[in-house]
Amino acid sequence: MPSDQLLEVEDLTTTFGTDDGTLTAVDGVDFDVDTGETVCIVGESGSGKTVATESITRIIKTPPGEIEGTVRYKGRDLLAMPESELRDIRGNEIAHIFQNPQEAMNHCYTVGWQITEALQIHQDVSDEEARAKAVDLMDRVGIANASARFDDYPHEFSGGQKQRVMIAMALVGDPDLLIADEPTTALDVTVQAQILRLLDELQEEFDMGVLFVTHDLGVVAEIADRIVVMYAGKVMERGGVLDIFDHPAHPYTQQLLECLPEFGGTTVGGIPGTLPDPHDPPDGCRFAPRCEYAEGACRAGEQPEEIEVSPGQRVSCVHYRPGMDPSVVRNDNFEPVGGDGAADGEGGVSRADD
Amino acid sequence: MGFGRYVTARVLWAGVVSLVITTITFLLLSAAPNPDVQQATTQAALQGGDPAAAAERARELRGLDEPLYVRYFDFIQGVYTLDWGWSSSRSQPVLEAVVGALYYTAQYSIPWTILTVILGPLVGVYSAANMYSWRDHAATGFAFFGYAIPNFFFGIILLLIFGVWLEVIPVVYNTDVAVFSVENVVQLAIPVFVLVTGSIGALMRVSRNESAEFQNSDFMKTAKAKGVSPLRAYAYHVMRPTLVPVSTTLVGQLLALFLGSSLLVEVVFGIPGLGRLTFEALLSQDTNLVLGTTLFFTFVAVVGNLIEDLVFTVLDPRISYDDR
Amino acid sequence: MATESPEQFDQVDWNDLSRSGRFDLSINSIGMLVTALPLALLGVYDWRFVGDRTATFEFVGLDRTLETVDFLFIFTLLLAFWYLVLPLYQNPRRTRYYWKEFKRNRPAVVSLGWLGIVFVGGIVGPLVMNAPQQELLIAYQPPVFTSVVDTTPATCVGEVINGRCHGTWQHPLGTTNAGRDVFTMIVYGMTISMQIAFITTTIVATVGITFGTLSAYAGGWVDEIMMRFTDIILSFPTFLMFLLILYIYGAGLGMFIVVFSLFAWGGTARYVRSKSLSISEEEFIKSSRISGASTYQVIRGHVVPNVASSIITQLTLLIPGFLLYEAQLAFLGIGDSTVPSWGQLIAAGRSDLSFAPWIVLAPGIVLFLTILAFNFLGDALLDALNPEAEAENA
Amino acid sequence: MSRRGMNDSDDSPHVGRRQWLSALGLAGAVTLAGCSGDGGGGGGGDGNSSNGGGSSGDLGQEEVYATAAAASFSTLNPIYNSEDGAGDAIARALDLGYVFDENNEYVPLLYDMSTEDGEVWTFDVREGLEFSDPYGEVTASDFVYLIQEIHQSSWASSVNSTNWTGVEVEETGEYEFQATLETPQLLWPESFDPLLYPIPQELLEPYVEEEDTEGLRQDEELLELQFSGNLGPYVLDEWQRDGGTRYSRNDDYYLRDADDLPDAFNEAPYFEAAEVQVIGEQASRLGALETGEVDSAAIPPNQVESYRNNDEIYVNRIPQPYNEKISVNMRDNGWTTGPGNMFRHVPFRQAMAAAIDKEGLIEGVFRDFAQTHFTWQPRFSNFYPPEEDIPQFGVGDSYGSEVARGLAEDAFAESEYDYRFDGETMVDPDGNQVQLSLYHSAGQNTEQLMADFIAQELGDNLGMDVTVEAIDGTRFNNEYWQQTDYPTPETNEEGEVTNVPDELVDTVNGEEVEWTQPTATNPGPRNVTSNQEWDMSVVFGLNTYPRNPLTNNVFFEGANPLYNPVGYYPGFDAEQLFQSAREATTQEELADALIELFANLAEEQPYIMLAFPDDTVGYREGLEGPIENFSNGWDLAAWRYGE
Repeated sequence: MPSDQLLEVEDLTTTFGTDDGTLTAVDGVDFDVDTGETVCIVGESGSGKTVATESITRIIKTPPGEIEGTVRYKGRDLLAMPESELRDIRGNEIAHIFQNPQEAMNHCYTVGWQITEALQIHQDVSDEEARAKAVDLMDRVGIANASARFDDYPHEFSGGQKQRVMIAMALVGDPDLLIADEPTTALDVTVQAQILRLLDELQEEFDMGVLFVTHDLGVVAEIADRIVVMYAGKVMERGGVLDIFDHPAHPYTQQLLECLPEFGGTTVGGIPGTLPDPHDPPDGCRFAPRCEYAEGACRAGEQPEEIEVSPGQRVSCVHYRPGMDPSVVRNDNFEPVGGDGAADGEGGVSRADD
Repeated sequence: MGFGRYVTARVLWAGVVSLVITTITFLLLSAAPNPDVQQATTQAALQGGDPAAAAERARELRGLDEPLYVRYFDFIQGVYTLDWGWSSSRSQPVLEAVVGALYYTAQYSIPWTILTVILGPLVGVYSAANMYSWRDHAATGFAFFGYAIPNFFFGIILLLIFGVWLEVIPVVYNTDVAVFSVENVVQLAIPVFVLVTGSIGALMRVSRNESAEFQNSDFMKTAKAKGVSPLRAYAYHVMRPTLVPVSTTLVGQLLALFLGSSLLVEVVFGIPGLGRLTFEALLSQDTNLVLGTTLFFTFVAVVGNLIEDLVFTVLDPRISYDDR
Repeated sequence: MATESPEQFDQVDWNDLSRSGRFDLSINSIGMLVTALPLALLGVYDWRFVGDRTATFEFVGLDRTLETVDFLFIFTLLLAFWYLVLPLYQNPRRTRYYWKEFKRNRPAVVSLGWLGIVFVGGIVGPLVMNAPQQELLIAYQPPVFTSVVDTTPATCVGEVINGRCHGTWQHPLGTTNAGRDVFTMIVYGMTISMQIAFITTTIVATVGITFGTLSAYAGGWVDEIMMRFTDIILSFPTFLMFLLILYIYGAGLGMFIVVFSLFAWGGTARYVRSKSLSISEEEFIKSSRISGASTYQVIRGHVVPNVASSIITQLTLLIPGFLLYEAQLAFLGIGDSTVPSWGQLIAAGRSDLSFAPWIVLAPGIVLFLTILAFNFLGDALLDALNPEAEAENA
Repeated sequence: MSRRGMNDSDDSPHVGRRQWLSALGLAGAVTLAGCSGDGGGGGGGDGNSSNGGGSSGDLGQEEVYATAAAASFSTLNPIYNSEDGAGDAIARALDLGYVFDENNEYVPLLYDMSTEDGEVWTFDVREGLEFSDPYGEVTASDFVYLIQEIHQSSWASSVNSTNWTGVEVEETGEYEFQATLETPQLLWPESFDPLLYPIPQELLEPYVEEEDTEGLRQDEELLELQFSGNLGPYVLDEWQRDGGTRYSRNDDYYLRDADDLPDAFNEAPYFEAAEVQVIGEQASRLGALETGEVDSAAIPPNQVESYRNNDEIYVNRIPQPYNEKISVNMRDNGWTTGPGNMFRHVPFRQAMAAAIDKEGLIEGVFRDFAQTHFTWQPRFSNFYPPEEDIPQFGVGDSYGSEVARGLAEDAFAESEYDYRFDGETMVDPDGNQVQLSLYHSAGQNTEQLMADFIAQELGDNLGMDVTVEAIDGTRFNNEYWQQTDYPTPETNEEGEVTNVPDELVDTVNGEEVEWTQPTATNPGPRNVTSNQEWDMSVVFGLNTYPRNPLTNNVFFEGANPLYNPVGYYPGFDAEQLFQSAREATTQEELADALIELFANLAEEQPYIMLAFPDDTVGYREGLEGPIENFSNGWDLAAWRYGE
């Protein structure tokens, strides 16, 4: 991979020491994010997405967590960096937005205090400047009467407003990379859309790279440039958003898409089965126990190597190995619904977006 | 309701509570026979006088012949005008006795309170930050030890060891030494230590458990993601919310100890403070002094609870004044 | 981890009760009634027909007098058996689950063991051991394995070697200034401690739960008044007031228990009220109301089980306070001297501390350990019965 | 009235000899807590601990004479003090009229007393006694004023008031006054009745005019002894309510110039300063003694042995007239176990006395530091009856189950109720075991030990079931021991009794006796009772007044003396014996009457008499002055450290 990427993650492995042994949450994951680009990490809850993103700036508590691999941000390895140096990057160059705005703010301080905190830690600004900038940002993220609300406490804001505040808090340091971890999950649908739109606008405005974590493919469809599909700590598939929505290669991705009502939603109950025990992952493909196409080869060895199935789209599935018949997987059960809602899909390559 | 109105309401309510408790005390005591009258009667009988008349005179002298409600109003008026009467067991005005005793009580209570307030949450948060390390276990062990060992028992054991066997602290509390002198520090060290161990345990536990919750909270993650240093994170993001539940425990703990165990500690160490004053007033049936000290402790309890409420409200912005 | 909600545990047995309605009683209630009835009869018999100082069981030849406190104690033991122990037996699966959770906390297991010893010692001890007798000639015997200058004991039971009197197994923890065996007195003190623990707990729980739920369900100004009353109770300087009562009217152990527990339920009531308020908002209560359940049944079936676990924890942590107060009063020399409590023993040995420290140390350490055990137990129950707290600590 | 103990709670004052009747009068206030703790009511620091190694200012170890008191003082007002401890504190700064030396000889301090016939007593006030400015010299008029306007007034309720009832006082010269008694008393000084503090007349006048009791009680000059002039060895500098008192040497002390006293007084006092430290905990007092913080303290008997081995401390054993006894309630609210109060039968009381092993008690509880108590006098008294004249219950042949049961059987025979022994057990007419309660003061270890011992002995030897109960002394006094709400006889304007209600009349030994002067401690015949019923008590010990045993008339002169809470009706003619003692004109006659009295009391056991505990006091090695005698401390001002 070229080293001029904004963020490059290579072979990221995060484990936790627990009473019941070592738990591997993220197991050798690679991905990268470029400036101005939105990369989505998709997967079920518990698939290691959040841990992966939080490992980037080492927000994960270590111990019990242990992070290995390489995370290069603008060419510098974050994982090898001393904590103090990393602190200058956190909140300043790389900002985070978390899933639950309710809990992510300290209830004891005013939102203004919390927004300016990052600024005052990283930059030598006076109280007035900080306040002015924060009020500007609050205004920008859509909080009415921002200068008055600067001194309000989090509990005086609604959920959507809190997330806006969180965004303001993230942006206050003019970050180059924004890591948004399910920022809309806890919000209701209309607010979700507003927040997504806001993020979209802001990305352009601030020219940031955005790493977006979600389990909601609907959201992905709206904002993603590229997608990384994770399952049980491993990457199953990656590629451009169009490629993956048009022709998902991995059975897991297919099943995820099937859950979307826009795609016909046949498996309403979700994917049958549960995630494997992270203490003791199965041999072979992590998804094999739940995969309807699994065969002997799927259940042996390591997770299959990634295989390029189309330009930029790579999949980790034995069925795409040379000599295997990918059509077993790429069967016609999958019938993505087109933008107009018509179900034609021979070969299933219609566009969901654009 | 604004903060001002809330405070006013709380203060008024505190006044009501103190009045109720004062009234109960008054009723309890007025139901008991008055030792002064009994004494006068006996005296008169021995002198060959008329005991009934003597009793009548004694009652008159003390205003006991008046109807209960008149006495009650006089009493309440006395309470609030600080006219608390004459202590017959000490031959001095009650207020003077209380203030005098307070002087000694304050000498150990102030360092004790300060140490508890500072050390309790600090050690608790530290313990939580190093959860399950040997430091945490040591702190937890200490907390449980201090919490469980009866203060008076601990006191006499320490007095035995350091006073009698090792002779490093004086066995007899010396009231003559200056407040800020090495001697005073030496003689107060053990009582303060005993009280601190007693009060700090609960605080440490609460601080530890509460801050454990907060240090794993999402907002701590937010803070970390903002690039906040661990020290600052603990100081601002963990300590502050921890102080909310801790403040409740703190006032409760200090009050409970102040109203209960400090009496024992004063008895054990011979400190002529409020606890011993009360106890001796009870022993010698010095009605006025009993009332006076009870009033004082009631006042402390009520004010303590008031402070607890107010501090709680101030510390936790989520509490709205209307709810309480 | 806590995949089974502990609340279910409580719910099941309480639901059994509430479902069965008021007249169709569960086996627990029947058992309670059947056992409490003879006790009540015996109480009435003792009160009405037996002379003040005649032993209650004289009619069967037993020379043992039951005091009011004893009756209360037995009653609370019955309560505990039918509503705490029996349900555990009736639901072995849940019990096993609880035990598994609980077992993880080692100090708590040790604590439970210690409290078990105190409990059994308190119940059985006085039945199998003679009350300690004053024997002035063997005063101040040192504990076994220790020795004192032989001028300390009046006469030495053990060996005198080099002018030092050595302890013997006859008096493993030595004897008091009255020549009473310290070990026996500690065993007798266990009864008192257990009586205090059980009776106060029952009173606090009963008053607190009743008051809290009533307040929550009455609402409005009744609620307001009740909660203000609770405020007063909470700021009441109980220890001081008890001293006052003691001095004016005199008081024994029974009075102690009553006064202290009647001023200790404030916290419980507040907690129950807030919990009931939040529960009453929950759907299942609404639905059970719609389906015609009475307020009583709602409280009985939903509120009580939901607060039960927290209350058990709270009560466990209250008990050491009571034990401590008793000891403090005894230490001040104004406790109930007719009961052989640990505090009384500490008080008795106080002035001899410098030359016969075991008289104070032995009961003091036992008291300390018991308070410690209750604290550990409370802490463990907090974890075991509250999955959230458990999750936090994991 | 004293109960001495070896634990720290015996801090309460016991009454010194000086003020015997005040003690009586205030039995409430004094015996209340019922104990005394310290050692002795002698004239000084005896019972308390004395401290040569004090800590006053820059003064050296041996320049401060300090004693430790077990309890703080209620008042230092000499008119109202009834506590022994405070009496000691006052005595540092203010001498009383006279003392008795180690030979029981009268030693005049402020005044000498003389009489021809025991009826008219002449007081010669020493010249050169000075109050502080502005009160001038102490003259006879000061004493006469004090007696007439304070002690004999109806309003002041001074503690000494009873001492002067019926005494006519007249000023006969500047330094001389006379007192005329109603009945002659040869041993009047020995009764301590005529003991006075010097108080300036001018100080008292405003209060007398206003009849202002409270004002007098609270007067600061009295409370702080500001008028003491040259009247005491030290001058009171400060009274810290909890810490005690502090004095500095009085260079003008009048006894330095007295030529009728031992030479030792010429330089007295020998210390630059004095202190009375209040140290509540006994363990702390002993600790202070051990660590040298103080160097004298009362030592509990069970520790005397260990202190005897200490080179820096010597232990004195001082016999005392304060007794340990069981009070048995012969009133209607006593003997709660059944009908027919057995305590009223002499043989039954004898049985109880015989059932208790006095020597065992003394050995076990008092570690041999006590004397057996058979009659109402200690053995060192001049009026102690010959041994062969009195029964000695509870020792030798007169101790044991058999003797006790025999006596009890006699009592059962006297009783109209069918009490009997059922095997080992004493049972009531219904066949239930006799069950009684025995009260002792809460927190008093010695008393508790004694009570347990008694309960055990009565159980073993008489088959009674005795429950030992602790009670607060004050509460016991108010609710059990005394009755302040009693019937009173009608009086006319002159105060003469015109009609005695029936409740106050009872037949005693076939004669009708009227309680014309009921008191709280003898509120009437046996049907007049205290509020709470009780059987037996060891809460209060009493003084036996060995110097002037006539004083014991308050206990035993008939059925209606001042102090008879237990409702004892003498079975012999006690009034006559007291009368002949009073009328005695020679020591022989006096002794004869008293010895007969005490022989009778030994027989009757009005209280079940047990023991006279000794005071055991540890002093710092080198202190000269302490003696092993009841008079210990009379010359306290002359105590000093030898070279």
